Amino acid sequence: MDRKFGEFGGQYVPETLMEALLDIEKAFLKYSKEPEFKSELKELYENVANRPSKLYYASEMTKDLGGAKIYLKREDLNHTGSHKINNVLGQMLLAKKMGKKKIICETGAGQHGVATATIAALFKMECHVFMGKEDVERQALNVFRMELLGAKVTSVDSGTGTLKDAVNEAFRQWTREVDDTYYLMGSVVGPHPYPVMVRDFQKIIGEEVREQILLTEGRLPDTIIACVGGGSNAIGIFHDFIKDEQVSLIGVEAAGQGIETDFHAATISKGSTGIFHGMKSKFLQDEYGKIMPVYSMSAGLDYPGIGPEHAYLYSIGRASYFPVTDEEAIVAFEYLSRMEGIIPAIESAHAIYYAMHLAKKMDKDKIIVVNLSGRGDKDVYQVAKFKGVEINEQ
Amino acid sequence: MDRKFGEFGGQYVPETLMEALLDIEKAFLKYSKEPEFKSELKELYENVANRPSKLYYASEMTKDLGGAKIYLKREDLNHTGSHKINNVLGQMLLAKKMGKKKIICETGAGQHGVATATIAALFKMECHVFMGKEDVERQALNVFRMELLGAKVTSVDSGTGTLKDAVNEAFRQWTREVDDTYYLMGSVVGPHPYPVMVRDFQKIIGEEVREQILLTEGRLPDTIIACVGGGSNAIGIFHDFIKDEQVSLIGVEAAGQGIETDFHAATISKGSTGIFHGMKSKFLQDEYGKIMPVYSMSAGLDYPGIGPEHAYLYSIGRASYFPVTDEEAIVAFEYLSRMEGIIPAIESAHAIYYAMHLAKKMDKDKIIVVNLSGRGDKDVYQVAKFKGVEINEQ
Amino acid sequence: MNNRIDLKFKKLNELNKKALITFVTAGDPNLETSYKVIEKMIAEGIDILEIGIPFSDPLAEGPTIEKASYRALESNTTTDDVFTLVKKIRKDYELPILLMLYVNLIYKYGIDKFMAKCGEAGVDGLIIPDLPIEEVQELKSNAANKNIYIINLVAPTTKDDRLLMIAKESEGFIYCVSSLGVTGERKEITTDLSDFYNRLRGITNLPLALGFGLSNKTQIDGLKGEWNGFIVGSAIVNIIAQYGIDSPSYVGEFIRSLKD
Amino acid sequence: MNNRIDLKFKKLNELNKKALITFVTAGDPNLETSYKVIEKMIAEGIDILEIGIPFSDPLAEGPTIEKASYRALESNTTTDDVFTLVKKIRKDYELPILLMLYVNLIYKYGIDKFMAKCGEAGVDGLIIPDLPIEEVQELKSNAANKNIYIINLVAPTTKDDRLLMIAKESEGFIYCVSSLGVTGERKEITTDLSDFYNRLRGITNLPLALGFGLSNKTQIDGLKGEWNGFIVGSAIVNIIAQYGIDSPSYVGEFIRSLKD
Ligand SMILES: Cc1ncc(COP(=O)(O)O)c(C=O)c1O
Ligand SMILES: Cc1ncc(COP(=O)(O)O)c(C=O)c1O
Repeated sequence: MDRKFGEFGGQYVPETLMEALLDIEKAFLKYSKEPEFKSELKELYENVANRPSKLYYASEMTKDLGGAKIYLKREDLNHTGSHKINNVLGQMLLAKKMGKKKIICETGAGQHGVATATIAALFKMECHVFMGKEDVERQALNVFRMELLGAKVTSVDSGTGTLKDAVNEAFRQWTREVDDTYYLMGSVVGPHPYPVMVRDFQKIIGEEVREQILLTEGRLPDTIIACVGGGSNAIGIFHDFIKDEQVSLIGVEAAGQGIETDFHAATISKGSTGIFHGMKSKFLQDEYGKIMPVYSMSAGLDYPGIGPEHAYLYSIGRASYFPVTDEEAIVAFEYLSRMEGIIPAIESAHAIYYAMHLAKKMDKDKIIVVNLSGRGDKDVYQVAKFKGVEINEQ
Repeated sequence: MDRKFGEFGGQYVPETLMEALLDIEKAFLKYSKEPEFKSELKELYENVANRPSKLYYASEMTKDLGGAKIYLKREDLNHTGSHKINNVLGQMLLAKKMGKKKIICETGAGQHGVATATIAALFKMECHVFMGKEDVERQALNVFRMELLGAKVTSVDSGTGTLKDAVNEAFRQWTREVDDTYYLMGSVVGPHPYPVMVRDFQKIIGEEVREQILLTEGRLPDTIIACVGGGSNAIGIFHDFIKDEQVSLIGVEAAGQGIETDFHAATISKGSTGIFHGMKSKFLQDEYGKIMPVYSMSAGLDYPGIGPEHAYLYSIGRASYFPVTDEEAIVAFEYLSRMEGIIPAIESAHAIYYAMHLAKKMDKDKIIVVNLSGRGDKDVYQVAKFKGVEINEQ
Repeated sequence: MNNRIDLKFKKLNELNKKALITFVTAGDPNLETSYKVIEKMIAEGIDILEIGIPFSDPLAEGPTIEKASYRALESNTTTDDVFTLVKKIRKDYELPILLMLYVNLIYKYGIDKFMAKCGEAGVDGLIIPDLPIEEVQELKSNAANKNIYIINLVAPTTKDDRLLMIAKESEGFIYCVSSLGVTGERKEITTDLSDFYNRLRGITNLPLALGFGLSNKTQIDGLKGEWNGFIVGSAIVNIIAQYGIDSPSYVGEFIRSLKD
Repeated sequence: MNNRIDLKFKKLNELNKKALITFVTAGDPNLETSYKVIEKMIAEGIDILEIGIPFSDPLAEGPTIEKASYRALESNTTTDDVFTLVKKIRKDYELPILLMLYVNLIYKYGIDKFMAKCGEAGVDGLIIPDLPIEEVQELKSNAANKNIYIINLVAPTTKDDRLLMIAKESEGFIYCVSSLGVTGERKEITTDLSDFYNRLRGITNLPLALGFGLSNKTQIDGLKGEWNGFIVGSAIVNIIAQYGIDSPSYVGEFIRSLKD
């Protein structure tokens, strides 16, 4: 099994974890080919995740923008409210096959933590979630959801108290109990085999899109757009189309307060190649290789790296990546709410904004598919606060 | 068109509203029979509401309880998170056909308000939601969701500041602007034709259940359980089975702090026949006919009446109704979260509790279907608070 | 034809006068004050008295009468108390007395028993804001047995064919709602009232009394149309809200201003 | 065979002594203090010096060394500063010097340039906690060109076939991690260390140094097995955390206690 995507990827972790990674790789290779595993996963996708997710024609948005036809891939309608559950189901099933009883994971926006806590509850696994202190604060709803589901949530206050630090701490915890614990990584990041494995469990998104768009439009879309934190929802929707060169693939990064400021998380736009969190990829780092503090109002995109497969697709020119700021994301957040009656996750709103911008410039006979990676219930407080609205929960 | 269910129902409203009600009835009769309306509604059910909703086999719960097989009808996976959207789509389509541009509605838990605001945004209608002051406080998340969707939310502080008062105020507002405004009632309550119309727009739930259970089990369920506020999710799942006498139909009312206290909303258990909110039905009232203040921690069940069709089904013995307390509902809320990884609406948790209780006493070859009317994200703060957990949104 | 309402309108018609119908919520802020307010109003020459029975959810009322209802409930005023009040008035006065109440108060009390009590106390008519003609039959025969009229309302939204139906069912007079919305004073009535009057008069010979939003003499005098009576409610309730147990003399003064 | 590490272990072996390898984070709390701490340690007779280059995200470290890293970054310590520090030590001392650092610091600096600087400054080996043998090739030849060893780590979780692979790739000595988890003092080491030692010794003749969680003489003396060296880190860093710029003498005292 290929450990790298071009020069990117690899397995840069402490020796303590290597046997565990090799075990996971072996198990993944074995089970993911077995018909039984495949049919169990299919069943879980359907009955637990609520797949297939709809491909929704955004008629009002299309009409309003006056350009390309816009379709939304409705991962927000999955159980637990985002694409994260696809990957969690795949890895949890694998962990179960491997005989594991304890799961640890990191979470940014809390969506991966909620999905993991949910499926851990269903699979009767112990679950321990690491979450940056700042994210614990801006995503309090998700913290309580996880606790309700029986997970232990540890608030990480080292470093910047965000996703990157949650990953650090989860790795540290994993080295302590690596014999009986499965680390359930939430995006296409980390050491091999995670980027491959998470991609394989998320590629269902793009496979469904192909089938759905062929059914309704009789042809492939011209452009696919997804937001990129670690990059799992983006790879999930891109993967099946990588071979179709005529389909343009666009990732949208968080530009926070602007990529000309020090407050953004625009890894491709402003980062450089480095090695971190077990992988060689693109990172926001200083001249000495110190990882930079990053910023985005969106907890799920507030990460200084990007999955190695994205770094690769970028390096070979197969995918493009563009930055969208907090303010632009909020515009899109409100726009989609008012226009289609869909409140998107603030992460997904980044992708929506780019689609708003692009659609106008495209002909009416063109087709854009945007991955609506999650729903925005978790974000309404934060957006309200951002806009200066007082909300008092009593 | 029958205006009554046995002695229940009718049209007890100010004369100012009568022409409007007659217009709605006429329009409903006309359009609901037209193939075009039917196919448009079907399309909306599928593409907007995300129907059909899954019928989920709760294997862990079934195993744990050791009795009847339990299936959950997953209305929580609908767009906006509850069954309310089915009815909203039907009525909004009707309002559009009638040429209306303004929508008003009441809301309790906020789910009907969110659904209405959502579809009003999609249909480009003005939307004005009335919500009791107390509900505005306990469901702050939903208030901001509605505002984000472009709706105006009016907090009603007359009376008890809950659902009943929101209905009063919505009626008052309707009489002020009845010429151009459509009142989009959120449950199978109010004057004719609402109880019939809302039921017809919700009966899709039961129709799907029939098809789904025949497919998986090859037979009808033995028992169907749903919570009852006004009664729309219950009627929605019951309706298609009323003719099948062997299927037992059970509604679960909110017993708040206990039906032996003054703090409950158990209309059937403790109410008597009366006339209120435009209908003859069962109400919690004193000896003189004054409507009693009611209580439930669940904003969606905190209502002193019940739809007239339920009063009728009860009177003829076709459906039974049982009370479940706040504390029991919280037990079920946590139980389902931990057991199946599904956080139910606190309303739906009432039905889950009754199913937990009943399943144990039934043979393993029996089948229970519970209507999981909504998801519980909106309730986690309140449950946390109820349990004394400190949550600080920052 | 021996209902006091008919007699009153007949007499006013002979005198070529219009009926002044005034409203008070029983028990606001207590029953004694209500009695005194009523005595004052009668002394100032009102023609018909309308007494409201308080209800928990008066959904056809604006904030003024809604709050009066809550105040009366605060003072524990029950339907039985209102019968006692009516009896006490009837001892001394012969003017028509109407009860304004929500249908559930009758239904829960027991229709039969309620009508019997009305007859006993000397009630002449009932105004039930949440009872359109579609639902009136359930009460009609019981009321008729006790010679009690159920006064129907019509609204500017009511179309001609429906006006006809309502008129056919009506007795005593027709309560004509001046404008959309709930009870309460209005700065301006935007309904075309002369058209409304003409539509009604084309259909029925019954007396037509106009209500909702009337609050002073200039406004009443300014109204076009040959209305047979005017109903004043919120303006009086506002005075009671302001002056409480001291309100009787202020209400009296106000009634005088309407008659002048 | 002219790497200082090999020479050192050869000499210790002849004397039948075990190597004491001690760790300090460069720049914690500033470079001057680090230099003084190092001088003291050398004066007290340590065998090999391990200098940590601070990193923003030291994910193999426990809180003790993690915080030292943050303190060093606070004082703006860069990789170049560390080379200067090494050069300054190398002027006066011949003991082997190892750098402990995360792979990105090398990668981003430029592998070639980094190794050249190491060679220039007199670095003998690199300990890279996030570089398993699967990824070591990228650095190996550049390091070898400058006669710099990359010290591999093995963990209790490493199985025999993998130990063999690692041993084959190794040079200088093997850093044997005493227990699961990150760096930091441990009350008790639960790994079966004699088994661990025997497994290793069955596979390789290289010196075996044990690290992670070692903090005092009793503990070290009590360890079974014929380990060739011991690495002490967090215990020293804790002293520096406590005494800051006054720490050199306390560290000296501590080293003495280990040698006694
Ligand atoms: C809704 C949503 N979208 C996107 C992301 C970003 O992750 P990824 O880039 O792996 O899809 C997150 C992460 O939390 C998320 O919650
Ligand atoms: C999730 C949910 N279930 C049930 C109800 C109760 O309404 P009904 O009885 O009409 O289904 C509500 C009302 O808000 C609700 O939000």
